[in-house]
Amino acid sequence: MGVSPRSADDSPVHRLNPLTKLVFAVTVTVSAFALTMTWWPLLLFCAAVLPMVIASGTLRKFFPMLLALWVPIALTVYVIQGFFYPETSRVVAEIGPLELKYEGLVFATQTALRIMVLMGGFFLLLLTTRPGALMSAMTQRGMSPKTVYVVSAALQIAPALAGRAQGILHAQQARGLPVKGLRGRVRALVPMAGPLILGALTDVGDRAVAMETRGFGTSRRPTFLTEVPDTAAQRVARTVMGLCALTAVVANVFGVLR
Amino acid sequence: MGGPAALLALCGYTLGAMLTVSGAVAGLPTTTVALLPVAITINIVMGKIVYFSGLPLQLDSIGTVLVGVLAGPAAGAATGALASIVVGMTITPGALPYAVTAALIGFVAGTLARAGWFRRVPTALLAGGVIGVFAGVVSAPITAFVFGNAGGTVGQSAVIATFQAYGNSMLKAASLQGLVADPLDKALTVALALTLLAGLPSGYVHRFPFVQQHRVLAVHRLVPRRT
Amino acid sequence: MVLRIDSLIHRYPNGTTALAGVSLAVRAGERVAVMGPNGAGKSTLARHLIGIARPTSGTVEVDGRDAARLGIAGLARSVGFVFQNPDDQLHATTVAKEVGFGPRNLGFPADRRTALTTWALRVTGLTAEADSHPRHLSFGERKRVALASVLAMDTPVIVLDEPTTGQDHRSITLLEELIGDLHKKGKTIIAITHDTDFCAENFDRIVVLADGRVRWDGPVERWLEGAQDPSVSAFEQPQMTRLGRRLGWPAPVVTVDGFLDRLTDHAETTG
Amino acid sequence: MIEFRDFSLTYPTGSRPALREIDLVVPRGQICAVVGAEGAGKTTLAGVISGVVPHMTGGNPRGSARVGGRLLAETPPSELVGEVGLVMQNPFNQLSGARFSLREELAFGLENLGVDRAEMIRRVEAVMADLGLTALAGLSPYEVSGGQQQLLAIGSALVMRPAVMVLDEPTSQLDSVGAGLVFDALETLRARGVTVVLFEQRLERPARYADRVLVLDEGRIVADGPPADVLTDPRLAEWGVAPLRYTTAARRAAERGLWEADRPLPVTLEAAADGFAAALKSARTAGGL
Repeated sequence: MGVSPRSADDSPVHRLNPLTKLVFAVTVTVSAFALTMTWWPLLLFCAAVLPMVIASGTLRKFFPMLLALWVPIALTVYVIQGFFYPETSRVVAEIGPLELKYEGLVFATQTALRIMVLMGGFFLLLLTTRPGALMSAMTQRGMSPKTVYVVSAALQIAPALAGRAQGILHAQQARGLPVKGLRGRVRALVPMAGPLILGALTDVGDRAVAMETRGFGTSRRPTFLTEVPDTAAQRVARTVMGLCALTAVVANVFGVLR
Repeated sequence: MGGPAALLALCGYTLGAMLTVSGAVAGLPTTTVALLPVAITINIVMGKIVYFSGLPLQLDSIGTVLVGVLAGPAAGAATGALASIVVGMTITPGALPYAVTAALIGFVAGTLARAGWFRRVPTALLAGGVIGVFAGVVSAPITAFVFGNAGGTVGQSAVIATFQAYGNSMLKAASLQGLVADPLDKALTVALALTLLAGLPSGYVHRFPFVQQHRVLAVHRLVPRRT
Repeated sequence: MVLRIDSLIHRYPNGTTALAGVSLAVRAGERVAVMGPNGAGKSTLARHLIGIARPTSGTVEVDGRDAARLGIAGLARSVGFVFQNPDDQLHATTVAKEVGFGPRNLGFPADRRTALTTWALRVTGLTAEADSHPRHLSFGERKRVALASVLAMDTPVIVLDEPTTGQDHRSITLLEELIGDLHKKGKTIIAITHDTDFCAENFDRIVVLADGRVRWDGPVERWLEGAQDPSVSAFEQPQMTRLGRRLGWPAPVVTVDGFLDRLTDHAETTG
Repeated sequence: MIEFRDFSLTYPTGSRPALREIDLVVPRGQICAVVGAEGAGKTTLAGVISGVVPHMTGGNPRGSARVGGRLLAETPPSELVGEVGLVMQNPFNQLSGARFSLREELAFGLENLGVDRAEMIRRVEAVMADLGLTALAGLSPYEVSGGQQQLLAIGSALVMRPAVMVLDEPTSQLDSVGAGLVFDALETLRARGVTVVLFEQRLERPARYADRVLVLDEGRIVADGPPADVLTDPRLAEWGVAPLRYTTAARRAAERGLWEADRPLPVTLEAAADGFAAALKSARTAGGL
């Protein structure tokens, strides 16, 4: 596992303030779920998400990532809801004892497309943003430094731990630990996971001390080494997107009331 | 169709998770804050190992339960919610909507730890079952309305499909699946968390005042190693 | 030859060359210290010795068999590797179980396992800690548990990665006695270290790596003769070597004993 | 600057005190080296001075310990920030984890304290130059070597400009060049009036740089004085500390009459060389007669 795989190259989308991209991802997701037309999320994906991805030049990374996660979910939804959707009337086809239902297929289409927008919006953010920049932007917008700390540290410790897992595997194999076959793998679980997790947990004591002696968690207002670029246009764009999301929610709620 | 429910589940849950985190994290001492990222990493690592082993389990909340036990319900809840965000950022955005379930797991674990359920193994396993019931019920609306009942694994999806085939509504099918699978999964999670706690150096738990204040763990963990 | 490395080249996928043609032969029973500055290729070489890495070209043979083909598991009976960080391997609930883990994996019969475990605990000074939880011990003790757990596998070759870091006087003394004992038993000992005093006092032969090549291979004293050689001056030399040099002695001394002998010689040579 | 009076400390899980009846005064601008076997209480003493023990670890203190006049028992480490800098043994564990480059990691503490950005940049760049880290500034703290992480940990403490620096084996993973840089930095600190408490296993550099050496054994201070006195004490090995080879060589030479009886045993290369040169000279003169 790696810290969010990001493209090395640069583009106007890369240079956007991370918050702008975050608000974008949230807005398209909320909009996708807010309106009830079946094909609306697809329109949203093609009209909003896709142009951004193309502008960022990450299309070649974006689609494999998206498809790898989205296709299995979409297939599952189609199978489950196509055949087992409750309260149905129209049967499209019969396959053995199973009935393929029209309402189920429509629901599956809508759900799968919504998930595509959700994933697409966030992949765009991740592919074009340095995690450090996103975290700095969040802190500078007043998010609690502790919350930001937890997320950024988790992003870095996970890959560091993966490297350490390799070392542990070698150390145990050098002691004759068999790791081939299912039985070997199950037996190897404790000698592998034990040192890894206990090691990581015991490191916490030292790390907390190091952070505390460097002033972490004091109530003083922090300053920042890195300045996150922002423009008036982006501030306006964020407000507009926020209003769009809000409108979508309100429309949806009124739909509920009616 | 399904629109309002999906949106409410998504927005309500996400908002709930955000509020939980911002409320909980601010008050935590540094040692606990430093523990959280490691706990999140443990969730991810174990989740991956189990996922690739093909076992019909999740075991992706060991870290969350550990924090609940060592540092209390607020810290546990924050771990769960932030873990979903980290997984959302690194592995799949599909984890984001489940942030509230993950937070609830940590919260319940912490609450039961405070009540002393983790002092003995049988009650600890029972606590795992209770955590599982909460997790199962609360994640059902997300699975049903946001993901159209596509479960996290093929096994889960198959169970849900079976329940739907027997004429249950989508929400009911998802809830039933959760109630079948989650208690067992979380009991096993608790068992593994306890094993890990036993391997920590003796002075370690003393860095967490919650454990001392509420006598969360059995007495033998707190006495000197050598006399 | 228990170990034969022939024109070993290791290039990483990113293009950096870690080893640029290393040849080395080690006889059974030798004590060899491998030294080199950071990035010289020491750890890459070690990875080849235990079959983790595959040569880009060249060969590594342990007991006449190809190390890369045997792999790490196949070499477990021949080469014991004590990793630098003990916490990478401690997983059992007692020290005795931890030490018995290797012999069990190798399928040794019960009585041999017990005998080896008892011996390994004794020579590392851990007999009293046999029933302790390894993770409840201090760093130095944990490092000795890791050492004992490799000794118990009774391999003919033992590789020690930075054995002296973080160790106090007592632990180092114990380690030095142990190296002497193992040498008497005919074991081959290879240490990767940057502690020149420790090398000088406990090893017969020193191999210095720099930029992926062997810059020196031979007795420590002879290496130190080339004081101007950058492969020598990169290291903090043994205390006695620097002292001898200050006194204007032409040939280097490396140990306190060697220094005292030379001192006596100089005193008797009337001036 | 540092003042301990009859200070003892027992951990909640310990049956014996980790520190016993410590009486210690370290003034401003002194480099004080503390040596002792593993388990002698060095890490605990480092923790107490930096306010970590018992506030973050638990433990029951007796007697008083002050830093800069403030009673440590009543001062959590967060209030000592900027006053005491701590560098622990394992550099990897000291990385905050929350910063994505060396430069940002160095700035972490200054950001927390709300130091003005221009001043922050000035201090970070200066520390990087002192420790030879400038070329690595943009790299992730997790992709540099252990030795470089050790320099980073030291830099992270230095950048805070503390009045007291506590260093627990700060050069264990460094080669002689890196260790030289660190000790040069410590000398600069001393000149600025900073109090340095240095915990070490390897004695050669402390013997040269320290103004004073303490030996801890089973939680007690068993010796305290200038390096030349303490490190030549015949009981040093009994306390679990390996004497310098210079000292051992001179002691054994003295048995053969090759070290002048009234000359103190050496702890540095220079003192040893002078002593042995003198001994050889007198031996030759004696032989020549």
